[in-house]
Amino acid sequence: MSIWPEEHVATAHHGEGFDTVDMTINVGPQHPATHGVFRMVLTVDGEMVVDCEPYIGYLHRGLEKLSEANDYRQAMGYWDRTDYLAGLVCEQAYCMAVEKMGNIEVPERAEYIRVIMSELSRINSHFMFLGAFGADVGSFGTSFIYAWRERERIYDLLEEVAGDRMFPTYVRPGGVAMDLPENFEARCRWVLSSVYQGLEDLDGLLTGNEIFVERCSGLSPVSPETAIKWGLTGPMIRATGLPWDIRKAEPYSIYDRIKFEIPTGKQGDVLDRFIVRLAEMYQSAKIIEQCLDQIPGGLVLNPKLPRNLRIDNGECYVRVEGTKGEYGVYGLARGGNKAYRMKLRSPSFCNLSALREMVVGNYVADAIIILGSLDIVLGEVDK
Amino acid sequence: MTGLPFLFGDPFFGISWLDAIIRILIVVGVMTLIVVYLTYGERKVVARFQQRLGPMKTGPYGLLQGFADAFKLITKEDIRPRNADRWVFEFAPYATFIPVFLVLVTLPFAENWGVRNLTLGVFFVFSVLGLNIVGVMMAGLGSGNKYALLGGVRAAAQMISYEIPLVISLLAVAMVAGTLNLNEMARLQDGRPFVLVQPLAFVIFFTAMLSELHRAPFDIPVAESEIVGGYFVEYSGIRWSMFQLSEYASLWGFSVFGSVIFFGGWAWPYGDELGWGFQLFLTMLKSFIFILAVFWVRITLPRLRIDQLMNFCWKVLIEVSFLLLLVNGFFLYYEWPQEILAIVNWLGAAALLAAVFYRGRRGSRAAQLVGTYRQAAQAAQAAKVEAS
Amino acid sequence: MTDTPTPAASNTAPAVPPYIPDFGAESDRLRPVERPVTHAAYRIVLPGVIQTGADTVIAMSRKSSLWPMTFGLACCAIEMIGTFMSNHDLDRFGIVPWPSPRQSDVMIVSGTVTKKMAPAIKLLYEQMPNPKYVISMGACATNGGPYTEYDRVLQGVDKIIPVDVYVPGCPPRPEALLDGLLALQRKIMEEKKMIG
Amino acid sequence: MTNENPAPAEAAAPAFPGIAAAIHAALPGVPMTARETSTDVDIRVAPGDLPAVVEALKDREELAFDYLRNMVGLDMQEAGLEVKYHFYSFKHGHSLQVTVPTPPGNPHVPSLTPYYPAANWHEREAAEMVGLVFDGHPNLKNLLLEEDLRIHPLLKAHPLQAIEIVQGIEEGKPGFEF
Repeated sequence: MSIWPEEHVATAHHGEGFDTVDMTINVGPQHPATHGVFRMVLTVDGEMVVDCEPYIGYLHRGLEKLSEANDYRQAMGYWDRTDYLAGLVCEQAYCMAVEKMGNIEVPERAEYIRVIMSELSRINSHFMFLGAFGADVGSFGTSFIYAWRERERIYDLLEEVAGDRMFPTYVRPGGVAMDLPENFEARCRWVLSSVYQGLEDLDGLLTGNEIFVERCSGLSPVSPETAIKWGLTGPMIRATGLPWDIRKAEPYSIYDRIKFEIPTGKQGDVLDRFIVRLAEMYQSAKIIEQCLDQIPGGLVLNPKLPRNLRIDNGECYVRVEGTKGEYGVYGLARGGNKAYRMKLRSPSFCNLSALREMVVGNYVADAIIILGSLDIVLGEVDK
Repeated sequence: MTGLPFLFGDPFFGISWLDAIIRILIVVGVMTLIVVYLTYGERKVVARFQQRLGPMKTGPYGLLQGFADAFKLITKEDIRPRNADRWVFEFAPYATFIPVFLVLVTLPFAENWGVRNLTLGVFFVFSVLGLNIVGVMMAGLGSGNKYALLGGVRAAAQMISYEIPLVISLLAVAMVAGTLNLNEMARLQDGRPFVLVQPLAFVIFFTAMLSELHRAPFDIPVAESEIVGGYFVEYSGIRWSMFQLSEYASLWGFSVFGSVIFFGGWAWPYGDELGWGFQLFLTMLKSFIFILAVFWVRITLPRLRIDQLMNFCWKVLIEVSFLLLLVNGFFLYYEWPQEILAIVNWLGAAALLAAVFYRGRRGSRAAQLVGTYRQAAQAAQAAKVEAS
Repeated sequence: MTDTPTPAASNTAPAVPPYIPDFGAESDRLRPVERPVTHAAYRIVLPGVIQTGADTVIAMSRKSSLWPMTFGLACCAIEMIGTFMSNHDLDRFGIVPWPSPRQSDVMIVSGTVTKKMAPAIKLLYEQMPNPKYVISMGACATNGGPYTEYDRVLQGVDKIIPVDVYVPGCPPRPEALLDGLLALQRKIMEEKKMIG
Repeated sequence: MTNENPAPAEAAAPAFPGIAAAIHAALPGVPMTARETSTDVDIRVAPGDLPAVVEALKDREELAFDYLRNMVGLDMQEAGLEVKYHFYSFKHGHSLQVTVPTPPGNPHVPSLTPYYPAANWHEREAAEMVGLVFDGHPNLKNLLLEEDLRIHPLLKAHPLQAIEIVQGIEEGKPGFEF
């Protein structure tokens, strides 16, 4: 009977009194804390993580190959299933890419509707992060339940507007599928008030908790330079203190007409990432309220759109501030109704590539929390 | 006046070993029933805290849920992994269950009624607690699984280190009570429970009990989100239900033990005047209040990390409990009045809790960054006012 | 083998190397799990007349305490978590998610099964103790869903493990999963004799 | 050796629009052609000159491209494989696209991992998806596919569903007869 693994005997420290052997733990594809199918092999000396080897690709569903095999409107179904926590942000990015390649104009009202929907999806995705992160730290589902109470309300609102809870394919190249229902503004303000209440509960449950603070503060701090070097974006880089947000740095759609601040952390540790995401939700709610006040009337879909969309010789790299970071869509069109090549620059993929440097040197329990603070979505990582 | 038959003194039908067996059967029967309803109660209470209903469909209001789980687990195939050490793997559940069951032997459920009236009741409980670690280590090391190994080693470290403050805090109370016999301790408390005299001992006891039972925030050996399932990850079917049984039985055992020592067990409000029925009700009520507190803590608090757990025990709890013993010694040796002892103890408890909360407040600078609902509402209000 | 496309012979550029896919040891990784025929062990012990009573009691207890394994693959996992939460509470039916495969008896395969993940699913299925059931949630797990044209995606989880209940939808609404679990409960009540 | 770029040369647009002019000025010796895509400026550079260009982009004060944003591997069928890099400068706020065509015979491109650690996973993914080879990359194993697979799904030659039939999995009945 041997507990020590023969095949992975990494390093044996001889001569320090007794021989210790590094044990490899397989935080396997099926694990409550890996938010889906992500596997990381931790080489552990006692409780300290000596080495971490992430394995991805368990959810590689061929997004780019299928985008080449289907025409522009059919490929939308694959793109909003990449970041399945905030489907509408991905749809907005994909449609902007198709519009840039085929230089299609979008009516004013459709831009406002797109911004409202993507900000709602951002709040939705950050609520999922709060719930999952609370469960990682150990609050046994209570944070999940509080977060899900608000998510269900946002899902109901999305269903009333777009017809489906998660993947409505509501955004179309050239505008939005259908107009908002009449009572949308009242419903939206009611949902925002419940979002504020949900944030208040989760803020009280987790942030004010001394054990939570004790476990998260000072864990894998990241400086702005290393964050840029590793390619971290989104809440990860804002937590390090660099106020970089594509909605402000390279404003697209109508973000230049809306006033909102960018919350930043101080040392880029796990607690800062948590607080930056919590603060971002307030800003998203403020953006929605401003959009609701400024939204003009008019058409929601570009009338001059051909039935069969053909684009020849278009190329673009559209980047949108996704929920996890910079969500970039590179498109190349060389004639016909199918794109020649579509590539997704997924923020979780780039944030995850820096996992090894963040995890080595911490405890096993901290490795799980650091992975949770990256807030990765496997549909996006494995494309 | 207490007409309960079979008091401590007189055995059944005159034969003492037959009497012991019958009493044990009574206590085990009551314990199994209570454990089955504790699993159901926990899911109901946890659900109620999380704004949902909890088991409703099995029987009226889900009352048969405990039996459904038990029957299902009994008829499940229990798997023994090939690279698990056969006998260590199979005897681990019994090694964890027997110490818990021995604790129930000494507990007085009503005046002069229990399985055995040991003059060194508290001392017997301390010695039995040590055996629990053996069972957990056997499960962890025996099942040949890395997760179980980590869980077993973590459990051993945690239980051994948290036993010291537990034992010392109970010694402090025993010093004040002057006796180690649990029945006598309960009788002494009919005037005022010891929790009013020794609140600091109660705080230390409650914390150390939480970690002895692997309940949150000290549930590190059984952390689902890190090492899945801890030391009983390889067990399935009836063996796993044995672990579950011993976990809930020790929770109930400790609750009764804690209520006997700190809240007066069967004696406190008017126990000895109102007959054994009211005394049984008192013991059950106090233990269920204890268990409710344990569930409440489990739902809200996140999990400590292994080194913070150790630091908190070795650097905070043990020093405070030694201090407690010292202060009690001075007061009892020089026969200073008990009231001053109580006041000093209250100050000590307040100081300990303040220290823990202060560490938390230091870190939560979220309020400035995030702003609460009211601030957001006020900001929106102000914006609307100056806009109009 | 697929015939390699002969490139337009531009004499200056050398011929594009022929593209020969090499699949390594993939086809034996994807062999289905053989399903052991189990007879109810307790039926051997109990005499004839009590067996029917025991069957119903044990089937009712199995039905009302189904413990699924938290096994989310993709977007359907989010809807599965939604079903466990307070709006569509599964705890009412005694269904509480359990992290480890040893103590769970339902495997809800929620999400796209890729060929890289298939061996892990087979291993988890074999680790579960015997009266075990599988719910294939969503179009991806049932027959590849929207990803049928891509060859890295396994066209349905029933190619490797036996499935009891198929839940349609992409992703199915929490009510649909709830209905799938109730269908599984009805199925357990019907075939109460067969499973050990 | 710059092969003909697909977009017809706009006579009106200058030879090096926008930031490309500063880059051309900074690197007179390197042959490059520039053009304008619908979002940012694109320059085409030979694989051999890539390290020199990247060093200039990273170290030059007025360029300061310190953030490698994205990497795309493309299969241009007859024209061989191609790699496109997107850079961004936090200091000046401008962004750039660099295209590196490789001859059809040998898809070798020098790796950028020493300059940008972020490129590590991007290069592994492009290598396994399109069959490029990045010289100097620390461990060029498969990232999204299994370790022992030697297939490049994003090549135009890789058929979509036919592979299932080739593997003999598609016709098989469901795993079990009930």
